[in-house]
Amino acid sequence: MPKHDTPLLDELESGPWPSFVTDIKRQAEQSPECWDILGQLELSFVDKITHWKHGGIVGVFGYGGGIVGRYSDKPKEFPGVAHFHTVRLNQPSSKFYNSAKLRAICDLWEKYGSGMTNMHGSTGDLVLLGTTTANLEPLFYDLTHDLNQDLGGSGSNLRTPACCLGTARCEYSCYDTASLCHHLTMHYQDEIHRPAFPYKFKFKMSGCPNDCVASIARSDFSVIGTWRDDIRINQAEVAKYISGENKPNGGAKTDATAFDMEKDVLALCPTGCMRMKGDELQIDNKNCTRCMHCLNMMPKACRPGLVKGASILCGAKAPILDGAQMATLTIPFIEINPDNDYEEIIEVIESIWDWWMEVGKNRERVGETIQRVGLPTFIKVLGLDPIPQHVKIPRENPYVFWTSEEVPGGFDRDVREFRAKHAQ
Amino acid sequence: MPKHDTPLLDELESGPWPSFVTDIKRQAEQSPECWDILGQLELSFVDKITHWKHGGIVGVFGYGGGIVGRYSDKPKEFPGVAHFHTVRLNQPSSKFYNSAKLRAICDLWEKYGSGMTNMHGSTGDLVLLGTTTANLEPLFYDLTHDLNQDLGGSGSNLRTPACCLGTARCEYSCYDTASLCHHLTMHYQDEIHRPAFPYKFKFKMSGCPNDCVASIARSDFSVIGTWRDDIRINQAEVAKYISGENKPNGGAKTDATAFDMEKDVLALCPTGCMRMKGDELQIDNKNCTRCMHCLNMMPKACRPGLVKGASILCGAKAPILDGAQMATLTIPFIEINPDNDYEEIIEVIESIWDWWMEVGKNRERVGETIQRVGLPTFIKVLGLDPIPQHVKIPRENPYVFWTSEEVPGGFDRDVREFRAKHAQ
Amino acid sequence: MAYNPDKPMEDRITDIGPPHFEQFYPQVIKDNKGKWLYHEMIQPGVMVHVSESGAECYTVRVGAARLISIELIREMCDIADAHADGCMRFTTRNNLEYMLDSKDKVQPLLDDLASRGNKFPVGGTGACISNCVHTQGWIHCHTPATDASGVVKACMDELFDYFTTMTLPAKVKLALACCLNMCGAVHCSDIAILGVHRKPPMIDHDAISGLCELPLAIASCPLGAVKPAKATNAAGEEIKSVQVNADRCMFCGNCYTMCPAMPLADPDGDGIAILVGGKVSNTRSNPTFSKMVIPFLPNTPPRWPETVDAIKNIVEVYAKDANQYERIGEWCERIGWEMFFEKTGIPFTIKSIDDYRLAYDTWRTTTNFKFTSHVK
Amino acid sequence: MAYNPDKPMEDRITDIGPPHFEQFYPQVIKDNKGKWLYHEMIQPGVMVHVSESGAECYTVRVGAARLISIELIREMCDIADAHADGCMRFTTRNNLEYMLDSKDKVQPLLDDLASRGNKFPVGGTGACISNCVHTQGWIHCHTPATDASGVVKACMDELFDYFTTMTLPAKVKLALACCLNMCGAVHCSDIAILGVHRKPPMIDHDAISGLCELPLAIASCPLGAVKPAKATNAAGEEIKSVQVNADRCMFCGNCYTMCPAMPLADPDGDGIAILVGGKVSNTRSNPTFSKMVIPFLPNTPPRWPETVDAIKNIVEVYAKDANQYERIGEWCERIGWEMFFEKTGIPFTIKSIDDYRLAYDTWRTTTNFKFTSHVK
Ligand code: SRM
Ligand code: SRM
Ligand code: SRM
Ligand code: SRM
Ligand code: SF4
Ligand code: SF4
Ligand code: SF4
Ligand code: SF4
Ligand code: SF4
Ligand code: SF4
Ligand code: SF4
Ligand code: SF4
Repeated sequence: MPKHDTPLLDELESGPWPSFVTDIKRQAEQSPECWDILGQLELSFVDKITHWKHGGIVGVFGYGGGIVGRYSDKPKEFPGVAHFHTVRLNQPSSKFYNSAKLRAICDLWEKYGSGMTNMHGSTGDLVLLGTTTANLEPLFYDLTHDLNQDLGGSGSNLRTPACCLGTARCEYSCYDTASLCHHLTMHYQDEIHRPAFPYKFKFKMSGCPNDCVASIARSDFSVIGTWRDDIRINQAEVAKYISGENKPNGGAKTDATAFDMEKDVLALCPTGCMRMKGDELQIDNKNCTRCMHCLNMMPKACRPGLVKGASILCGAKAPILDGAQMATLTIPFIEINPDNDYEEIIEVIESIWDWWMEVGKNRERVGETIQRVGLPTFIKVLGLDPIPQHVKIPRENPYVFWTSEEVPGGFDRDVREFRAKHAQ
Repeated sequence: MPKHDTPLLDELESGPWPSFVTDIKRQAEQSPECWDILGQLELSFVDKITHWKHGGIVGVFGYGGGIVGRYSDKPKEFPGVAHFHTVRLNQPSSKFYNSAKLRAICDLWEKYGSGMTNMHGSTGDLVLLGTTTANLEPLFYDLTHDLNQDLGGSGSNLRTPACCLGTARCEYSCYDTASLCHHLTMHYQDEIHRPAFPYKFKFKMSGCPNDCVASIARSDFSVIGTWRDDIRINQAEVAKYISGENKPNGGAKTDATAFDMEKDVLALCPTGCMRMKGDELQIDNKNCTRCMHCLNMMPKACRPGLVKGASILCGAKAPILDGAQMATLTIPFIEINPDNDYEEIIEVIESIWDWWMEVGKNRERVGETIQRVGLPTFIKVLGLDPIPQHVKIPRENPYVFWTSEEVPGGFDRDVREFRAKHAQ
Repeated sequence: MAYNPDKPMEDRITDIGPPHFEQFYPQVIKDNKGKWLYHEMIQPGVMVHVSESGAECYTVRVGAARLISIELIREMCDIADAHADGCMRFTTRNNLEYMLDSKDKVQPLLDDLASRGNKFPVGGTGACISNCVHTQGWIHCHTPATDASGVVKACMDELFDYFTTMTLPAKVKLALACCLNMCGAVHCSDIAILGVHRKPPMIDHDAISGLCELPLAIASCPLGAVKPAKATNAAGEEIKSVQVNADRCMFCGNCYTMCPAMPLADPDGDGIAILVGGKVSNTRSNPTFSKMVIPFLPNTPPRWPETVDAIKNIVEVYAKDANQYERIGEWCERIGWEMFFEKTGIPFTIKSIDDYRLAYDTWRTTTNFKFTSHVK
Repeated sequence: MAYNPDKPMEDRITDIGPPHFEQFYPQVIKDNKGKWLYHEMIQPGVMVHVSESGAECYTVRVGAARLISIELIREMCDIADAHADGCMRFTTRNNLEYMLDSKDKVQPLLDDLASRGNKFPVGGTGACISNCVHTQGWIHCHTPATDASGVVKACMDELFDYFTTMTLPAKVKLALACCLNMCGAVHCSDIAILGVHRKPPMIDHDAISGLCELPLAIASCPLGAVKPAKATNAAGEEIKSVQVNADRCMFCGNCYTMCPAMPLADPDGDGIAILVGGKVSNTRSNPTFSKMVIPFLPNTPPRWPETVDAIKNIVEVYAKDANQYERIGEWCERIGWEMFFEKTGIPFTIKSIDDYRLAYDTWRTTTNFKFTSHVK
């Protein structure tokens, strides 16, 4: 039976959307500390303020991440959450599970924690919400021995990589995001568990420019699938879209008006590189930016090309401190090659890290470092050729840096020689 | 006969474009110092560098502007240009002249100067190029007494205002640019002649958004004509454009392909607010941004509305120092009213000046000041309501300033009270 | 064999990483990975992917609160065992997905889910409002300016019909972050709910000495509002501390992140800002950040009516006015932001005018604007 | 009565401003001001404006060097007297315009102009390259990095046919500024020719003491490259002076503007940068700045062949590739800047990547790009 009155929270038990309050109450029958979760949360609802103390550093031996320490600022009133640390379990790529695995995790968490979770955290981890410092080592022991899995990242280290479904269940995917994600996660276990960076660093992989894992907005290193040859068009299916036999946009809009090739596709193609010649759909592929719109509108008729790979974009982050940054296109096209263990990708990652660990300031995301030193420097650091694809537009200001070597005669001049020719 | 050999310059006497070299030589027959202009310029062509010293402060008594001092760094070789000051004559609005006036100016300049001019300077002045310090006062005397006209601006003052043709010879003009330009020039003679500003300040007036005097790019205070009711459409003329009887774009393109209403007009309307209903041209005026395209394409068929006025934009400037700035829309619509001596405009100008003269740093253009203090502050200073028209987009960062008054309870809080509720 | 506190290092296992994903693939996924030809939505929340092999994978998407109990997860497992060979996955928006290898299995699963009250709503596909990405809020974090789960529950209850239907012009991505750290990465959402502080940090001179490295606290402020200062603590000792220039503070909370003795949360100061028009996909238009259209709404638990109404209004106006397949941001760009404010009736405030870095790029430097009621 | 040096203030007249424009209006302008209905180009350089009253004003536009002699002005006056009731005007691009009240007067004027050699080319209207706005250069200024009149003459000779015809996709506005001060306001031109320095200033320790206020010189540098320093002058005295950190200098010349003892002009260092795609009009698209596509071309008097060729190439590719009524900048935006470099064959260099303030906004933050030869 409830330990605290929660009139405000109780109001969140009604309504069609699943109620976390009802759920916590249900869990409380098993894990009494949940009553204190509700109690403290109710207090926050009354006070309109959090009742958690500023995080404390806790963890498991030898790891610098994976646990987020948390203590109540009302431990007496809510002893069940006096300690309420978070445990981040590194999720399987694309978050596939089976019931056996999830049940094992549930049992583990029933034994050592509050029984409450986040499925999943924003970075991608399976988040176990609320345990004590004393429970951390035993939990970790069972986790690694019995469930044989591991913690995810937190702190100034490589954060748990995440990816979209990719080829597993998506026709658009230009590479196997899950395999790359898993490989990098395994390859960089040390970087995930032991902070050695100026600040956090995040990998995210999407199989195509739809970017279903939002990598371009929130990863320091974003790998987005693309192709460099021609979109594969199935003209027979094109005809079926026109005839109305095929549902536009994969039927994603039940009230869509009858498919109108001109209005719904051609006019919305950002480059205007599509046209109908009679009833043949033609795409001027060299002017296509692979924005996905036509593929999205006509999944049966348009497919990515066959020469597949990915674009690498760097430096996305949230606003703290200089304002949010979108990831910047760094390598327009790179092969994704499992056969050589993704050598090309690894190479890029490590040249970025080597440089960033050297020049990055404390708590400076790589995107901020790039902003500070300038994109040209970053491009040089990576040994890339500067190309127009790196920018939306060429510079508008005339403030170009030149080196002494670049200028005939160099920088050193004798002002007196100059004065000899030019009276002051 | 030539005083110096000018083999390099001589090469610029050929070719279809009028040759300033030939012209200077012609003038030299009358004004021998012109030989030294050629001589020194030839030397610059050889040396690939200017031979003018850093400007010196010269002027006429009581004025802080209108003259730009200039001295040769090779006075012995080129005594004729040892002094070579510029005199800026304030041009008549829209640069209309008659032969009597120009001849008088020519005579004046034959008497006191090199005989070379710039018709006109980039700001708009009639520029007399090259005279001596000794000549300045006599020239000014004759200028004011005999030609009864005056100098223009230079230095940290109001610069010579300039305008497009306006209603004088343009069907698009939404107000009489020349009259406003002349009025402000007369009204602010003191500000033009006596530097009292942190830096230069420029007025430019265009009669419509085509902005033929490039005011939005290069004036601190830009007045651009516009209208707020509906575009006047002459359907009969529309039909003639469609039939090909009327030349598209006023015949500005001799090889234009046959007029295509859809392609040449509707599709290029940035707001997509135009459509043909049968053979009637319809404009959804509330979605029109008055970009001028349809008027430009069909001058006979589309005219500005009848409720005319202007937009005021502030702060344009060249790149030095923080990069170029385009003028920012400050007052979307203001009446242009000669009957009350443009009271509304004057009021805006002076509230800008009062503020800028107080907070502007030395050599800080008003646009730079606005950047430094922020657009919101500038809007408040002018007592304007902030409106979405002031921005392209609302802020993307979450960094909002609030004042203690705006927040219930204000900023002052007792941390110990806080701690009583929240254990450290 | 279990953990032995006396021998913590005994046969310790580390760096083994996550379980390999493949073992969790449903058979139909294993067999057809990389062979998918196309997909189609059968009904809201149900879609089929068809493989070159002709095989079909029916996905049923179920909304979840994200903050869920192991009891609920166990129930999810029961359902998986009963209908989906024990397999399931979670989406990047925290929805649950069951994948079935034949159409016949769909209806029984739907019936089962429906039979379990409001725990397993089916939807979140296509032109809908899918699950609201969110963060911790008062349930676990130390810096929130609002709650997460509570606000999200209130919003999703009100927007529920948009979750279970596919009739919006396009996808609408909702996200909440309870402070400016933006863990929800809300900065590129169609509609972002952002917890914001509005009072400068207090300085706890009694605690600061042990707790904070003053130089870090001072350096943490992007606007240099934190300065060194002497102060007297409860014990009456004069100590090295800091002071905050309130006029320069824009309440980002970074100083508190670095220094626990500088709390800024406040019942009246804190609340919610609404940002709109962001997108992540490269589809048609480039990814864009969300723009702040409502700088502040109060924290009004348990159901945050002001926030819910504001969002509902935006969604409804968008649904009525936008072209089909047009995201909210694309709609705003097309009609112009002045029209967004006009049509939604949201009052435009000076707080929506950028005055941070790069601000100049957001000013309107053209005569091209529309006459709305804002222009007097 | 003339100026009396002994009594400089005697009946001094000041602040009378410019002559009133109206007195110079041709009659047809006086009569029809504000009544104009429409205009039409009759032929390149000749247009008619038609008034509500039915009156017509025929304008003949004549190219001019801008740097012109009073002898030439007098000749312009003769022509005005002979054909245009003595009236004329100058355009904002420094062309001369005669306005006639009847069509019959056009041909005689054209014949007269043609009879005077290459002094009075008719053109500069419509879809053409009109006169090149420019500045002083070596003819009068102290800070130029290139000449003005010479470069312009070389370019206009080569582009002359575009001045006398109207067959470009749209107007192409050419401008030259001989240094970064950009007096020509070239920063929003379709094609901008910009004089650029590439060597840091020298410090003339022999002259600096009298000449410069050191604090102003130091403050003048936007990048803080100018620092106080001690130095020894020719007289062997140790003086307060400045030094320049060459690595931080981007050659803007602002320090020289403030301090004559810091010259930076240099025969090999100076030259020309080409910027393209700017526009001022609000027509269709918003006003935009020009973008730097060629960071440097050498000063090669008297005819600057590298510069002339570069411009001609851009114009020709644009003329072939752009849609009609599309300005250069609109064309670049539509095809994408990578395509601009591809089609023009201009090598893309790292100098075209912004690394000044607000630079981030110019980076490509999307996967939307075109595969050109640049992508290996
Ligand atoms: C748990 C989680 C939110 C959630 O409910 O899902 C989270 C929670 C916290 N984040 Fe976060 N972040 C979480 C994903 C993110 C994301 C989204 C992402 O990773 O895709 C972002 C935005 C993307 C990015 O990295 O820029 C994010 C941007 C931040 C920031 C700002 C970093 C920046 O450079 O802008 C901070 C501040 C900091 O690092 O001190 C932060 C800090 C924090 C801290 C540690 C609070 C703090 O100030 O130290 C939070 C601990 C809360 C708690 O007590 O549980 N968190 N954080 C997410 C991690 C779960 C997981 O591992 O899956
Ligand atoms: C004569 C003229 C160029 C021309 O050949 O037409 C000119 C010439 C000079 N300008 Fe200018 N500017 C001239 C129009 C402009 C314009 C265009 C305009 O006014 O529309 C601009 C760009 C618009 C603007 O104001 O931003 C312009 C932006 C500058 C700047 C940069 C100012 C800035 O805030 O960015 C400087 C540097 C300075 O003020 O120290 C400058 C400085 C100069 C100086 C005084 C050189 C100096 O460093 O002190 C030049 C004297 C040259 C000489 O010896 O004759 N000049 N100057 C133009 C004035 C003639 C006239 O009165 O009609
Ligand atoms: C399951 C999931 C990937 C995953 O690994 O979990 C997924 C799956 C699909 N996405 Fe997505 N997207 C998923 C998150 C996203 C995200 C990220 C996010 O929501 O935070 C984005 C970027 C959001 C943005 O742009 O702001 C995203 C942008 C898209 C788009 C681009 C839509 C647009 O027009 O901008 C498409 C194409 C479309 O819908 O036409 C797409 C299309 C699809 C397709 C149709 C791909 C396919 O052929 O299977 C999948 C079903 C679509 C649907 O549910 O309507 N997916 N999709 C994610 C489901 C989240 C959820 O539970 O609601
Ligand atoms: C005479 C002049 C105004 C003056 O007071 O001197 C003028 C006169 C006209 N302009 Fe202009 N413009 C004049 C400089 C400008 C400028 C400023 C400049 O060139 O530095 C601009 C802005 C430049 C820019 O956008 O970068 C300018 C942008 C326009 C436009 C917009 C073109 C566009 O599509 O962007 C139009 C409309 C059109 O041409 O269709 C226009 C239209 C016109 C019309 C047709 C207006 C009319 O109905 O009479 C006039 C004849 C056009 C022609 O010559 O082709 N005028 N026009 C200027 C002639 C300069 C010259 O000698 O070449
Ligand atoms: S990002 Fe592309 S590949 Fe990945 S799930 Fe989304 S649509 Fe499929
Ligand atoms: S992918 Fe995008 S750019 Fe390419 S053809 Fe399709 S719609 Fe056009
Ligand atoms: S700006 Fe407008 S009104 Fe002025 S001349 Fe140009 S087109 Fe005519
Ligand atoms: S003026 Fe511009 S926006 Fe308005 S209708 Fe004409 S083309 Fe469209
Ligand atoms: S957004 Fe802020 S308050 Fe919410 S979880 Fe992240 S850090 Fe904590
Ligand atoms: S909240 Fe942010 S702006 Fe305010 S003092 Fe702290 S760090 Fe500075
Ligand atoms: S652009 Fe520079 S060099 Fe040319 S006139 Fe202006 S200030 Fe002098
Ligand atoms: S030229 Fe410009 S950047 Fe270089 S030192 Fe002088 S002021 Fe600084």
